[in-house]
Amino acid sequence: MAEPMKIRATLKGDLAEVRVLMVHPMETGQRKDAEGRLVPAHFIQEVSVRLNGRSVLEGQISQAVSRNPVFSFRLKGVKAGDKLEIAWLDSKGERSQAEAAIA
Amino acid sequence: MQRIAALALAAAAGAPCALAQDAKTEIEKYQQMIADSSPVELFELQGETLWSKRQGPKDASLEQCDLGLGAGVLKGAYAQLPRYFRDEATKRVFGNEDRPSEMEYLSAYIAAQSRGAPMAPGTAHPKEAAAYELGRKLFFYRAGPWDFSCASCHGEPGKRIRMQELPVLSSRAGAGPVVATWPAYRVSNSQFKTMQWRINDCYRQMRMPEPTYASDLTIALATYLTVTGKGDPYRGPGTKR
Amino acid sequence: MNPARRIALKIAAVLAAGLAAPLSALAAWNKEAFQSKTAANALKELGVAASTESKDILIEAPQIAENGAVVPIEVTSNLPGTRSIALVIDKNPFPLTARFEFSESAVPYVKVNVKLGESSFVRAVAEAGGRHYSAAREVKVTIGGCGG
Amino acid sequence: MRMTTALRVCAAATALAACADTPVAERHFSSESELREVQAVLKRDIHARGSATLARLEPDALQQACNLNGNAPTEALAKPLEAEQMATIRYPAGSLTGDWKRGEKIAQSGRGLQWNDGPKDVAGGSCYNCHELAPQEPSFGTLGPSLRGFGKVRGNTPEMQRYAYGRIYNSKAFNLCSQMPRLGQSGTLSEQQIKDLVAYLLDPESPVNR
Repeated sequence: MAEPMKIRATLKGDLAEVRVLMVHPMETGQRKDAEGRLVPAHFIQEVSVRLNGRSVLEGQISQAVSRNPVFSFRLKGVKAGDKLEIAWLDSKGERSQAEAAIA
Repeated sequence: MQRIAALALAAAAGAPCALAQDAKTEIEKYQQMIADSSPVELFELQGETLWSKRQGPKDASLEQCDLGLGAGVLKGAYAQLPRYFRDEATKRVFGNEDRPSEMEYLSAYIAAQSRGAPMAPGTAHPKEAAAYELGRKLFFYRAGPWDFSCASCHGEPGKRIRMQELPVLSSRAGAGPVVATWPAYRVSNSQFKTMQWRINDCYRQMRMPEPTYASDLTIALATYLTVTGKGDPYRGPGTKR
Repeated sequence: MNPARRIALKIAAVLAAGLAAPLSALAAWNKEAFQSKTAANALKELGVAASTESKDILIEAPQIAENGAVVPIEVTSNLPGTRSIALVIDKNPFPLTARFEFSESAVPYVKVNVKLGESSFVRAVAEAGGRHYSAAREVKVTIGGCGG
Repeated sequence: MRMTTALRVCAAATALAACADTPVAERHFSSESELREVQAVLKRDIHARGSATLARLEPDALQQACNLNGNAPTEALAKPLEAEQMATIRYPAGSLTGDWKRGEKIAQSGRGLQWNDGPKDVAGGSCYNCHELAPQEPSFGTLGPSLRGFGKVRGNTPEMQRYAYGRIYNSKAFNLCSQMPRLGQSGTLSEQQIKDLVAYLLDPESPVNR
């Protein structure tokens, strides 16, 4: 099952509070499984946010971000209907992206 | 003798209590913060996808399932569980620590459709009454290498393990908020878990062998807890430490 | 969550599979900085030679975290012209945890859940007008529950 | 003896509510057949996992007595059973005290006997789950009485070492339906580990007493 990403944007005036939920194990490479074997590192490294096609936020993150990451950002000067695109890239080269309209 | 003990107490009671109070406030703040930034909605979303996904040999979805309020009626159905069903179709194995299953996601979606509905588990059917009675006995039964029962930790008000406050689960006030917030996103292992899993985890911590998922034992305990705590509006799926 | 709010804000989630990749131009992950084992080295790799303590950087974090696996951290920079914010957790095996670059309409603010291996100072370093500013807060990680 | 001990423990506590020896005399089982009914359900609906075998569910005389009597058996019933528990305590031949630094680690650890504990995992005493000990550790439970300054109040005497060793090894020898696990009798802690805990409680250098 492809893992969804969930974007939620609250608009107050022209300021949008954007909350993104991602499904990802964010393995540190230091955790052991039930059999005592090290689980290899596997984590999101880059997060990108675009507003109406233009990059507004670029993030680089480490394995110390919690499993199933939750980010909040704020965008100003936005209006209802603006298009938001959020993408991530992880340490295995896997990608995910989602888009939403600001409501 | 009694009086001397009481005096000694008064002298010792100052500073540590103040510290503990600060820590308590800070921990409540932490719990609020993790609830505010919880990914719990994702699991509802995954459950929703599963609920409407056509699959299996009959290429059918779950959308017409009867959870007690009629075919396809989800709103408020979770708040009326546990209850007695004549068929055994619900005896499905849930996931565990090492192997989460899709059942947890389904429970997230289903439970979310009862937000605001008062918890009203079944009590009228003789099987429901029997499950409650068995659950009550299991709650107080001490066993295992550490001689624990559920009541060993959840029997007296105002107690805690480490910094974790322990609700008195044999009381309405203690059980109410608990049964109204499971299933939940569990921060310690960052997984979505059911109350049944949580009950099993207590057995692990009591140093006992493992209750079988969907066995009469776990259903009886869930029934006892839910009936004891009935009446609170459902406000899960929650986020727990 | 407030159900009314939920309905109002309900937004379609789009799955990754099969989509074109208009966002493929993700910047390269700064391996040297992220694999540094001390906060000082990580900051050096990010090009931060020195930073001035600033009250205009606000860190919101719990004083006591019952569980190190999820510690919500919120950073706001009120410094005009803030271009980036880096988040460093001193005592973690790899202290550099995140670095965000803000442009155009993005406010220099971020909230993220992080892991703390043990009690540690959490540091935010902001870049504004070609200079670096920092603030720090201590988070204590306690042993919750049955501790095993 | 039991009475004085309880009072002393209270004196060291930081709050009245910390006296956990008070039995709650509420009966939940009216007969042995009711107990057998619950035992049958446990055997049917619980399975072995990891080191946690089904043998652990076999009740002993103590558990039967506490379950049947709402954890408050009569003196006449409790005395012989307490004597039986006392007989299980194996005191070491030489010194009863060890290294408080190792003891601190044991007091902190909540591992041991759980189905997810591997054979190589070293068990702890789970002491901080229920007791306050050293003031430097703010994360302590309150199910048991505070043990802060335990040795400072009592002195690190041979008698007190023997009492502490015995109480950790088998708390039920002192109070039949105590909620404290029988950490030696149940095989959770080794002789050396209990000695280290005795040092942690009584050694004047231990943070518990400083």
